[in-house]
Amino acid sequence: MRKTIRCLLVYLVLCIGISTAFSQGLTPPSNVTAMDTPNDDGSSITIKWEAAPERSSISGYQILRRIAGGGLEEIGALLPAGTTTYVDSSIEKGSAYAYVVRAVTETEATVDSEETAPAKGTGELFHTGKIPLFIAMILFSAGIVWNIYYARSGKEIFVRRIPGLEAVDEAIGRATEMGRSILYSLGLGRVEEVPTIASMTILGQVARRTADYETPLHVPCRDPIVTNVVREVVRTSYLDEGRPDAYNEDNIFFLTESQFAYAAGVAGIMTREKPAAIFLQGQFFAESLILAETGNSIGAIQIAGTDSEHQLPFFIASCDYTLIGEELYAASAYLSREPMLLGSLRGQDWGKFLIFVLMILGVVLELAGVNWITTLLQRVS
Amino acid sequence: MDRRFVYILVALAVIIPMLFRVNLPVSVSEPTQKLYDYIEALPSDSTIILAFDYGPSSLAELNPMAKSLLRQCFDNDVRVIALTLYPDGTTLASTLIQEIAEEKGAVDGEDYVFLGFRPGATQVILGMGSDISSVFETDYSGKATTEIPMMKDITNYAQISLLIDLASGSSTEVWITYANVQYNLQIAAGVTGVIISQMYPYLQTGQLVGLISGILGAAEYERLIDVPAKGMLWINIESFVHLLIVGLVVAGNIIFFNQRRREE
Amino acid sequence: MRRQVPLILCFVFGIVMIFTQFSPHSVSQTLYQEVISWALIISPFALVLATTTLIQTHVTRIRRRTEHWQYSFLVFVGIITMVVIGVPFGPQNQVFEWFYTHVQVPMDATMFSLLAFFIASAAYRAFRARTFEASLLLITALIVMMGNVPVGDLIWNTVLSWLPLEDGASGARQWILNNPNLSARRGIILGVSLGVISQSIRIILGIERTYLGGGD
Amino acid sequence: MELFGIWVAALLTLCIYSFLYQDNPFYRFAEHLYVGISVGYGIVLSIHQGLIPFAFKPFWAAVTGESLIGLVKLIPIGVGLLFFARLSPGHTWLIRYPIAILIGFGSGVAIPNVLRANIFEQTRGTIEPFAAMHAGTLSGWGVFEAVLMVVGVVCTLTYFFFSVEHRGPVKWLSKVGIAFLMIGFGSAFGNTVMGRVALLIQRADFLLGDWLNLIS
Repeated sequence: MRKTIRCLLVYLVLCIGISTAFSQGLTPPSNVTAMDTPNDDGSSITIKWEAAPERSSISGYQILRRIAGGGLEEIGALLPAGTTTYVDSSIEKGSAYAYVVRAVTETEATVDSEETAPAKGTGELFHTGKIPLFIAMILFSAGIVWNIYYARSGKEIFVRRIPGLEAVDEAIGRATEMGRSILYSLGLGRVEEVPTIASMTILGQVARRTADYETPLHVPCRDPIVTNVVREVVRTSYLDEGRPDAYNEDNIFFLTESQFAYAAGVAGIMTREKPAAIFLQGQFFAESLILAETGNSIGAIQIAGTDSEHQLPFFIASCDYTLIGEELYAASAYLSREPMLLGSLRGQDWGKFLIFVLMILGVVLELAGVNWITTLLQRVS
Repeated sequence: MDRRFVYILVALAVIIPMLFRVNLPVSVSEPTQKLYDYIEALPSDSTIILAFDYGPSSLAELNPMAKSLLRQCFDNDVRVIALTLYPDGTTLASTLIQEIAEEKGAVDGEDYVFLGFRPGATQVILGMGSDISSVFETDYSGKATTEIPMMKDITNYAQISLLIDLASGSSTEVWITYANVQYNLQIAAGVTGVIISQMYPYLQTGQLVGLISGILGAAEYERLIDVPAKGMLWINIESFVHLLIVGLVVAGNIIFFNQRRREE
Repeated sequence: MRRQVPLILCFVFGIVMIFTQFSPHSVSQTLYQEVISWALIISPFALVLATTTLIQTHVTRIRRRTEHWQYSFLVFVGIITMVVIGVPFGPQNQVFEWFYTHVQVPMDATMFSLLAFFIASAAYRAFRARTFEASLLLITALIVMMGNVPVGDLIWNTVLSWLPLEDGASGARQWILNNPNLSARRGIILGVSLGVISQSIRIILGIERTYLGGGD
Repeated sequence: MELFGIWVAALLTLCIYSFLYQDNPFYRFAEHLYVGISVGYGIVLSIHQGLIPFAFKPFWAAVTGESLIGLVKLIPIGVGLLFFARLSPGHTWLIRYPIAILIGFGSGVAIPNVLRANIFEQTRGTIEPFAAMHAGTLSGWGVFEAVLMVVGVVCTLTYFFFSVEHRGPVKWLSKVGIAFLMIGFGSAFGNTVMGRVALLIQRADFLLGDWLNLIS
């Protein structure tokens, strides 16, 4: 008797449940699929289903899953209505899971979808979303390497005219005419830093000219090691020009390590010696202002060059010529004819050209309503 | 004219307005507003990271921002994980956070945590992408990170709603390059005057969700959260110094062009 | 041993880091995380380099009695004070924090504030609109400077009150930053990034070896 | 102690400002002390927040057998220790090993990430407004700005083309590029002024307020 009553009760509850569900237009979530999440390490399965019609009273979805042979268990919190995907990242690798999506209404009535086919999480070896990135990387690398070998094989690589560099002769000529000296500062960089190395190449060229014209060249340094290397560079230049007698080691000297004291020291030399031309090439920090200002106040021709972006505005405003960022590297590649630098320079130009083409093409295509390029460049994670 | 004369003018342009307070209205720029709105829209109990990537040399511009941001977060029940990639900023950050936490009654370990400093910026950022506690095993005071109440549900960037980088150098670019694209972490920045201009390309692409620009941005933010402090005070004094500098540039150029005309 | 092994190490670590980023598989991800943790462990040791260079410089200064060599002792006084307190008692020690707050912080903050004076002086003596480029730069700088302070809008709104545009100074600043500045910076970012990538490629492939320093 | 601290800070601040008159012993005193203290602070932080958690703790866990996986960590710790070879003149070349690993690691992670964050994203950002233009959601002014952006980026990039002679159309593009660059640098100039002045104001606030109590 008891058993019958219980059965009846259960039946009744079920009827009420189902009928309320249907009376509210509750249909089970359709087209439910479960599959391995693409492009991950295999630690998740993605479940997708179709959104319920707008007018239905569904307030959320609950995901249930079953490990082969086990029972259904709820996973995660209730998902808001309108959700159509869920990534289950609490799976164990290698096990197969089947999923059920349960729609829940505001009155807490529920209806389940059909159970999906079991799915496994597998890790992918290659992220397919990153193919454009991979191709771009390979292309660019190949471009750089090819150009470096091209330059190494002795073929000529053209570097455009750099106005600041062309002014070097003019500046040295003027100093010679006026019978004044030339001052060259390599900034605060250490010997291994790229702008310092670039600056040394330029200094080598300047020294050749001063050797020819017999113009005194002063190089106050901030780093003892830089001082030694610079002495070597300048001496070689004087030797190459056949003027070892004109080389004066005392003109290339270590001033001080401290940033502002260095600036004050160089400014002092400027006001005492009144050089006709001043070169500020290399890595500069906040002291750039003091140097450029003093040089300006004594009326010298000033040629600056740095890749320190923050100092460029001040150099441009107070010097006669300024090598801007990459121009400094280009200048040193041009002067040194070092294949690695020249090759990279041209390889990077190829990269720029490619960006150039992508941009113009992208703009034209977007205007025509085609978004291939933007899709290609899209962010993937 | 001796340059020391100019120095005295600058000193006076700072000291005089400081003794007599001036108060001019500040209008709020779009990038600042965006960051403010973003934080306002965060549900309570979400967590953000505040990176103090600066040393004492930039405290004038960045401390006021840090204070306003902490005030806003604590008021909105947004939890804050603070850390630094600059060793010089560690004690500075730790004292500043304690000051604002005391003011707002925020509790260490529940409303905020200061993780301290770890060397190797790129590695730290990437390491936190998989597991924050693998990089910061303990917080600054030595408590195990995994045992801190607010860190219980936080493993990596996936649980972080926003990272705000207070930067005096290139750290924002590093965060963008390694945490934004790779881990999809939303990033905003508060920066010193020197680097404001170079942040704009990232704002347009959405790689930065907002930007506080130097002392001006700090003043704007103080206006947004309606707690006027140093930022508001100092931007007004800035007015006088900027007027002086603009005047000096114009005067210098007039003299220069007059001279050149006479020489010709 | 001296050149080949470092070049190989550099190549291997570089290639591993590149390819693990393209492969989401758990094996490569474990490798990726392991390499990151290695880099994390090695990086604090680099401190030795920076410190020894500085100490050596000052020792040489004292030994050679170069100008103002006496001050080098002060550098050591500073280092020793901080290390003696900080290393055994930790950075949260009160005395250590006192030295930081009342000695390091004020000097660090003051050092760069000197630049406000230098800029003002250079503004009068050196910033000249001598070419078209410099003029463009200076005019932009003046607009941004005025847009950066509330007095800019005050002047605009009083002097140019007949214009339909309010708060023009800060508006102009914002427009400049958002448009021409953005384009120029983007150009620079693209160029510099290509430079960074090209350098990284050269380093990994062993074409660029400057990081090895001199010697054999 | 706090008041004493403020006095110390104020006097050191004044020592540094004395440089504005000329280089002098007070400035040199403060500067060298500053270098020493800040280097000392850096050493302490790197030891307590770097070496101890990353090297010492895992090392200890490994040797005490607490964590056997920790044994793997002994390799990077050993590599890191090679930095100390800097102290022995005959073995300096050994520091190339850790440097090569760090540089290889850095270059490897940089390539894909810089490519994505700075080149892909920035290129996409330049094109994207034109999608809005096609959809007709861009105002007339917005169209102008979008076109201006592409022109600016393309011209700035052209200026940094080095393997092509700047003649004819290339010359004009690069001229426009330099104009954009100058506006960009001008805005940086204006913003830098704001930054440097703020540092000075903060110091004045400290001297007049915290030290002399002249402002309320």
